Amino acid sequence: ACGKQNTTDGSKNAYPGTPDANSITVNISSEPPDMFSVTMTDTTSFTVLRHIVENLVTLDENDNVKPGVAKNWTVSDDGLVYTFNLSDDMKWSNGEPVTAHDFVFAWTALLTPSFASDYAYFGYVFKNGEAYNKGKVGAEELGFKALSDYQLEVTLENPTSYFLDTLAFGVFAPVNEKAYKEFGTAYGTDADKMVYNGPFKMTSWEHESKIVLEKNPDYYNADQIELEKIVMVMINDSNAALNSFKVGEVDMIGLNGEQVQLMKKENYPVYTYADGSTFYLEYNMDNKYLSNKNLRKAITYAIDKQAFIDSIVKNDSQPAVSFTAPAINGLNDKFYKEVGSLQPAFDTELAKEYYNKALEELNVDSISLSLIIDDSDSAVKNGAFVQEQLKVNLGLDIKIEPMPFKSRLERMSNKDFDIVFAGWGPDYNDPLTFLDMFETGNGNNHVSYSNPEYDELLDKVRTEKDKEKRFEYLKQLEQIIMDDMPVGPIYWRSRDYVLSGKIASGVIRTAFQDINLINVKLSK
Amino acid sequence: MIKYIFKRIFYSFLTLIILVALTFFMMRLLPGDPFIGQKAIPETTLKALNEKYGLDKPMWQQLLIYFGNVFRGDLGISIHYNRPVNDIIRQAFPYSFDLGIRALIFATVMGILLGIIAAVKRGTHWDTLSMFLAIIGVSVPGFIVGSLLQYFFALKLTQWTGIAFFPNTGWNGFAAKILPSFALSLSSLATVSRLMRTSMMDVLSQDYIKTAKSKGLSQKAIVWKHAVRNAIMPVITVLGPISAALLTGAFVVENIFAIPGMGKFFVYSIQTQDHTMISGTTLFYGAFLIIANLLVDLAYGFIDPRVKLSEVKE
Amino acid sequence: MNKILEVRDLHVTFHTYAGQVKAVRGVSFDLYEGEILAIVGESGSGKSVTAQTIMKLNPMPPTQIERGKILLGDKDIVKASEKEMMAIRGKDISMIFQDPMTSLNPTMTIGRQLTEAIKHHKKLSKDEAQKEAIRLLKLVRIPNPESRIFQYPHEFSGGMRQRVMIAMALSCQPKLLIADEPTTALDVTIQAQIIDILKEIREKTGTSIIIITHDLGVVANMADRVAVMYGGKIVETGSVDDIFYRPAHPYTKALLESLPKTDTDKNTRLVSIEGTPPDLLNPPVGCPFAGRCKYTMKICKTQMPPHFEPSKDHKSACWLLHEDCPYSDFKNPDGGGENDE
Amino acid sequence: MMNKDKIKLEPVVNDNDKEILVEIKDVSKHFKVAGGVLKAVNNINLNIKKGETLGLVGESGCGKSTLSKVIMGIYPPTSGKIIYHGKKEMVVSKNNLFEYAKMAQIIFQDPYSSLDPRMTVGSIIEEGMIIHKMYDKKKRKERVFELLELVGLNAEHANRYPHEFSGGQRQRIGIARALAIEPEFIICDEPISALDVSIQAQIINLLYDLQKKLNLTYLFIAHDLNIVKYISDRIAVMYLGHIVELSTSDELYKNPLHPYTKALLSAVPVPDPKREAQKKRQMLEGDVTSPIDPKPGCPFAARCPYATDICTKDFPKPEIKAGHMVSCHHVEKINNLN
Amino acid sequence: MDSKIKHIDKSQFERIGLDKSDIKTVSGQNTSYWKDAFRRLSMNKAAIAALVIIIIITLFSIFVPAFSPYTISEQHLGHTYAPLGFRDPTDGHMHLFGTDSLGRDIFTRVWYGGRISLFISFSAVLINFIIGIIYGGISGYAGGVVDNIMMRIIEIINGIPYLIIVILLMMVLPAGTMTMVIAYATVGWTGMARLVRGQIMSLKEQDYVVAAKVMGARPARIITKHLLPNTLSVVIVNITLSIPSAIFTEAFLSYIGLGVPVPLASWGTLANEGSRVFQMYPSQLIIPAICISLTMLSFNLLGDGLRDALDPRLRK
Ligand SMILES: Nc1ncnc2c1ncn2[C@@H]1O[C@H](COP(=O)(O)OP(=O)(O)OP(=O)(O)O)[C@@H](O)[C@H]1O
Ligand SMILES: Nc1ncnc2c1ncn2[C@@H]1O[C@H](COP(=O)(O)OP(=O)(O)OP(=O)(O)O)[C@@H](O)[C@H]1O
Ligand SMILES: [Mg+2]
Ligand SMILES: [Mg+2]
Repeated sequence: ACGKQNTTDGSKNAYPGTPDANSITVNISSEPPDMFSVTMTDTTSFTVLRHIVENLVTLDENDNVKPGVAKNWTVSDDGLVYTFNLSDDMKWSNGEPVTAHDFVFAWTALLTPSFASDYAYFGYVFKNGEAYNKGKVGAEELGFKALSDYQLEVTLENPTSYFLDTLAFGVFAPVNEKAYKEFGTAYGTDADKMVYNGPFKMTSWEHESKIVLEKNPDYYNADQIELEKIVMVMINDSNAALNSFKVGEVDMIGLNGEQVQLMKKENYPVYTYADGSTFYLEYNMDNKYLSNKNLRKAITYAIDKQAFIDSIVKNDSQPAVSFTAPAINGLNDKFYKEVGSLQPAFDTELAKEYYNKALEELNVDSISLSLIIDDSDSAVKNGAFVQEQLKVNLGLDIKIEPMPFKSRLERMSNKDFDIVFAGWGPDYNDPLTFLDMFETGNGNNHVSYSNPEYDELLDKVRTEKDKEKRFEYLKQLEQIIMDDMPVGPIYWRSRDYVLSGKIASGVIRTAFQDINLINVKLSK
Repeated sequence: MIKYIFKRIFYSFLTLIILVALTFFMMRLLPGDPFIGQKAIPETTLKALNEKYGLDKPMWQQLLIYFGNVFRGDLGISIHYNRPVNDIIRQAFPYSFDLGIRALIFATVMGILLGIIAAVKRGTHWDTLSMFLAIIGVSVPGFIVGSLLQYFFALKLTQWTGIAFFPNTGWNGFAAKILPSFALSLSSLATVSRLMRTSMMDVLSQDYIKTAKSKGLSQKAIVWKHAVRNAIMPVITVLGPISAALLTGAFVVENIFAIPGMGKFFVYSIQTQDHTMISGTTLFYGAFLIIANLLVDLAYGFIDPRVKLSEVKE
Repeated sequence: MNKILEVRDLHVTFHTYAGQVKAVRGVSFDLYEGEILAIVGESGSGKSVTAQTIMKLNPMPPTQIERGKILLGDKDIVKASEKEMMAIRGKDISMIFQDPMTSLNPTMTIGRQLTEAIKHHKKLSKDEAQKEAIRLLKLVRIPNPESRIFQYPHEFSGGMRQRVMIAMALSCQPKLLIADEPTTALDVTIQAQIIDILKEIREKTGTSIIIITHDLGVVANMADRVAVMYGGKIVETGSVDDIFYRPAHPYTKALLESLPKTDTDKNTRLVSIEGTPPDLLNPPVGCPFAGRCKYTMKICKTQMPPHFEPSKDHKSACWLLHEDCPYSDFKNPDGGGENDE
Repeated sequence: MMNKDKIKLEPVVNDNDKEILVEIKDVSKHFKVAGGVLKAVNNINLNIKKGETLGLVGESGCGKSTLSKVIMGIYPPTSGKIIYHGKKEMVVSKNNLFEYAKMAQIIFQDPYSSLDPRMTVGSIIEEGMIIHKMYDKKKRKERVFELLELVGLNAEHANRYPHEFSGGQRQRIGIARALAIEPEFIICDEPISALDVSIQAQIINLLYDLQKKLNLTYLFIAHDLNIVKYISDRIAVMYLGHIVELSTSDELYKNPLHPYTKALLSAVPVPDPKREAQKKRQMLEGDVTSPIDPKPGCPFAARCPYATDICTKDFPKPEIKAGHMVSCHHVEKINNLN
Repeated sequence: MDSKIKHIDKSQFERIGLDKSDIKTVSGQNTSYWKDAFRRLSMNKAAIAALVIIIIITLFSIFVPAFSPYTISEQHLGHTYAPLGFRDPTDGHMHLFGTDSLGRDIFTRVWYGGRISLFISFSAVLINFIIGIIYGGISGYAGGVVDNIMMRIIEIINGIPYLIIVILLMMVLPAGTMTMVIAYATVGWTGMARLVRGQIMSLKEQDYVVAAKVMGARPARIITKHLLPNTLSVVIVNITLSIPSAIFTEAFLSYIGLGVPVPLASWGTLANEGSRVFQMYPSQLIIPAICISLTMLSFNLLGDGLRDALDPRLRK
């Protein structure tokens, strides 16, 4: 949900924001590498895309699906065939109408190997998506087709309950074929090298500096949109961003933990949202010590997770008591609530107990392990914290190895590590986005977890049509993970941001829509 | 002289080729690859990606193709940004250059002045001041200086006075350029001033300074006309690499002040292992460095007639 | 005649880590308008230091003017500020340095070094100054000055550099010209010409000249008066004739005896003064020449002799001239030095 | 003075009674300078014999120092070569400087700039001995003090730095340095110009004694013709990069044949005010010729009172006349020879 | 005027003549330039004070961590970012410089950091000094093709992005201080080499160098005994200036995992951490910054003193 508008008092005016009327400036910290939705992977890109290209469906402030280009749709009883009826009054900024063909073109591209889309596997939901991507069948076998200009029929490989949620994701955005042909591979690399159908148009893109979005008069809902202009600046340095906010150069910035404290001390309302990521320790099961379950548990339980949040993260993040992050919906409620607490947030006694058991089982006196972390400020703190906790609570000395991001990834994919401090964010709103990671042979299964029972359950989840049963399986998956503990969850991250007095409401920041400013209303 | 320059240019060319080739091979030895990400990508995609960027060919072939393109003036397409490296450089470089040249000029002029004053007024407050500045300049690295400047001048000053003298970030208008240029120049300024001071002191005790004095020249004339030229050699030497570094982008300062210059691309290209971008920026920086050094070497001969650049037969 | 320069009891010391080098220890002399004073003397006796002190060119630490006065007109140079000195240097006094190589700026062309002084004092345009520089180089007999002005000092021969120094000193027509061994590196023909130029300048503009030299031939040729220095002191002053024909100090006499004669051949040894000169770190209390002087008496070692005046305007600091001294080697004004008349 | 009878017809130039030590073979040295090529030394042929002192005199800037630097191997010659007949015969070049240095040394004309400002005088003098591994440490120190005293300085001076010395003292440091290596051949480039006459005498005596004792060879450059005459066996007169006359020293003094030599000798100042005042000098008229892109013909032509057409056209071949080697078109005419 | 002298006793005029005994025989001893320079340095008050400070800092770095009641990694999560002079109510010890984000005692960390930073600075600078001087010396002295090639090599080394070099080093070398020194030394010397070469290029044409050559001195001797001492003033300045660069390079290297292992600290990493939060907790930045600056100041003063001592002309 959108951050609690915990407007404590009138101190908002302390930072009145940017001077231009009907325009806001927000910090997106970094440059979106490129804006071609088919090959897009970067969250910043998706943030920008959300404002300028509209999908078949979109999400509301509670991440619920609502119509976008599609006015309405029907689903077959077996949950395999969706038929979407598209608005017939939408236009691309090059004057072309927005049609079903635009989706067919984009989705085909997504699955076409030559486009080399990282997220091609998203298209595997479509019938023959995977087969086509692997070159086994032709494009005409793909499970989507334009019945007419404004009607799109989609056939799925399996009945997928979260399919509509997924459709709101940027990779499924339409692409106008004519425009794409015009710009070729340069599509989406500059403001004038792409076309728009969303509420805003990108009118300028100064790379690594700022992006200017202006209201799209041709958007069907244009009269609902109050903002004339959104300026997205890329201030990477957190201190600089805060300063910019304070002097009224920017209306919205994200905060790091220290800044949260600072702004709170200055009585400024700080908004928080759970971004859906879980942070955890990955234990390499091939390691001769870590193959011991009790050791993994001992390590996980020995870390004081609340203290971790208080001293390092310094915001409203929560200690993780299970793996799947709270942003994910369950059957009726959030999945994590339905699952319940599967591990103690911190228990020295228990940890110690497990540790001794492990030592005994392993038949060793001491254990030497190393923890890989990123080369960032906060990562170093994470490392130091974990190290000290294990030392004090278990008497286990571990070595910390910081390294550049790419090196860490390489080590992880080569399974050349003992423990890694890692995080995972959801791709779509279903526990599977977390839980399928531990499937035997999954590319993200760095820890070499392999459990036939688990794999079987996963298959069941994928094909089960009955929602309740399906969630029962998912819960079991979660329980297995928390019992085998190939990873030791530490915390569920929350993020914080502040808004200038200029913004009255309408800012959406959730796990699935990092920034959504479409419906922002300004203070009068 | 002309012959010397041509010879040097030839050598420089060779250097550049070796440099790029070496970087080319080294970056391929780096752990990870441009496509590795948080989330695993399917085998097929990876293959397609490698094909798309020509990374599936043998290395020497890639290198040859790369050089072939470079000779045609094409630095390739950035893997990370999907834009031509030429475009990126064309867009980002003017910012870096603008920032760098300001910093460079300020550092050089102020550094030399400060060094001279400190040497001439050795042991006085001026000397102490210059020493102090120099120590601050080198002991406090750019990212701290930048942050502090921003905090005090862009934020606090604005909050106290209610007038925004200096924008916090960006590169629009003269006022916005002051703080970043200053932050960037500080360490070079320190280096230049200390070197100038010491070499100036060497020179001021020479006999020809006495001669100049005996002509009745003022202290100023002596310093400027006689001493500086003899003392400036070390400063010129360090200016080569300094100017290459300053002009082709300073990541830290650009990052703090959100200036869209080359510096970010330099650093990100390596972080993201954007091969084409790394090669492109290396080539670009290398060319700058080489030109700067060439100019420095030419300056040697120009400044000190005794230095024989080319061992031409007299 | 007007007294243009008056040096009184000048003491100059160098503070070194080894101790204090008392390079000049009570030098006094006068110089009149249009006069040529030659300073001769032992190598290392303080001639150059005295000369440079007159222009206050020695760096002030480590050099220190301990005591004394240098009156240029009525201005005391010892007390003058650096700014006042700036006005004096080049305009009132100019100087030819002893070491022509290190005294020229290695990175500046000869032409610029010359025109600089000219422009500074005469306010000429660049072209005019350059013409003047060429004229001056011609004057000191440097061939092809038009292209030589674009060369650097290291491309000049020793003698040519020396002539550049001379040209530089002449460029601003000073009231007082101090020439510190100006012709050591010149062959005799050019030396003769330079001497003529100096004399001519004296005639035309009334410039006074202090010339420091070891070439007694040059002294004989051009000087009006001579001061003989030894061990940081002036031991004798007098007219040229006094010095050459009636030397009243044993050192002067010994110096004249050391001259090679045209007829000495390889089998006759040249005469030199035995012993080594005093170390100015610990200068002797008495006469500096004591010990090397064949006339040394007891008192010479303990007390510095005052200046006696064997004849008018002829002074010598030697105890032999004391009225109580039993010896008369130098008392006869015409005695002493052999006269080859 | 120019009495024909007095000329002894000894073949001084080709005297073969002494071994040749240094052979200067057709040596030229040209510099590229602003304004053209400066021909500092031109086709010089000269032999220096073992044990002799060869005086070299000439106008300032005529190439004496350049020639001596070529002989020392400091400048590579533009053409020609230097052959040294020491224990081993060698053509002097950059590559054998070390061997050569042990045998040949130079006392530089410019005393100060040739002294390293950051070395004490003691170390400066000692350096050569260290390089050539002469003596042990203690003995070297003793030698340093000995040398200092030999040139009229104090042992105390060993700890001081060059800039603390007077011009003459520096010159003596240079002499001591050259002597320290105990070479057999020394080029003295104006070694005594800054010394007072007494010390001049002391140095000359020293050089002379050493020559006697160790059979040293000197190339002695000076402007003081009295001294040159005194110390030299033979004297070469240089003008504008050429040797214009060469003869024994007595001969040259008594019977200079070349017009330049004549002018030179007449200009020697006499240390006697009265005689100096009466002395008549033969002034050289005309502009000094420039070594930059010199014209063909006799280098002295422009200033020579006897010059005729041929002098501006042809370079006079050096020939042996009346026991002198002289290069002048009109040598017979001027000196009434034959 | 002064020739009027009062009567003097006759005996005073006794002639003693030439006196050889007066002429001192060999007595001086031959101090070397270096001994002499050292003596001069010892007379420079500022330089000596600086030296004392450096020694104090070094001693503190060595001993404080050993005697401190806190270890370098000990975390007091109960009082993170404690202010200066905070007294821990639980154990009664004082955190003189406060605590950091994990409640670690900054006083202990700073002095421990001193160990690493000083060690890195000393060794890295020393290595740079040696390589730079030798390389630059040879290049400048040899000139011609040799110089050309040597300088081009420097350009190549400088041209390759440092991060690439470092990451590759990281792959082959274990993390640790020695590796860090190597990583710094791989490119750190180039500046010094260029500087030395530039100086030598103009110095080698000086007469005294020619004089040494003529004495048969081999290049090695000419470079070490004549050329380098005359470039020392510039070299010294450059060395002092490269100290902080070593400190911060070390911080950067630690960051990417090549340097000091977590939880150890160095001044560079402390300053890095501090700079993130200086708006709230200025002391976190100021303390390490002061340490670095003070060290820098001392080295500079010492360098200046050394420079003066090495220049015999500047005798006072
Ligand atoms: N900077 C200095 N520091 C210490 N002593 C010095 C310095 N300059 C000169 N002296 C000493 O002062 C004395 C006088 O030197 P000065 O140059 O005046 O001699 P000089 O008479 O000109 O000799 P010369 O004829 O050899 O040039 C010398 O003994 C010299 O050693
Ligand atoms: N390095 C150089 N570059 C260019 N020209 C030079 C160089 N050295 C000497 N010359 C020129 O060569 C000529 C001869 O110079 P050299 O020093 O040999 O004269 P010299 O006979 O020693 O004169 P002096 O008696 O004045 O010392 C001069 O015209 C001089 O300008
Ligand atoms: Mg002198
Ligand atoms: Mg010469």
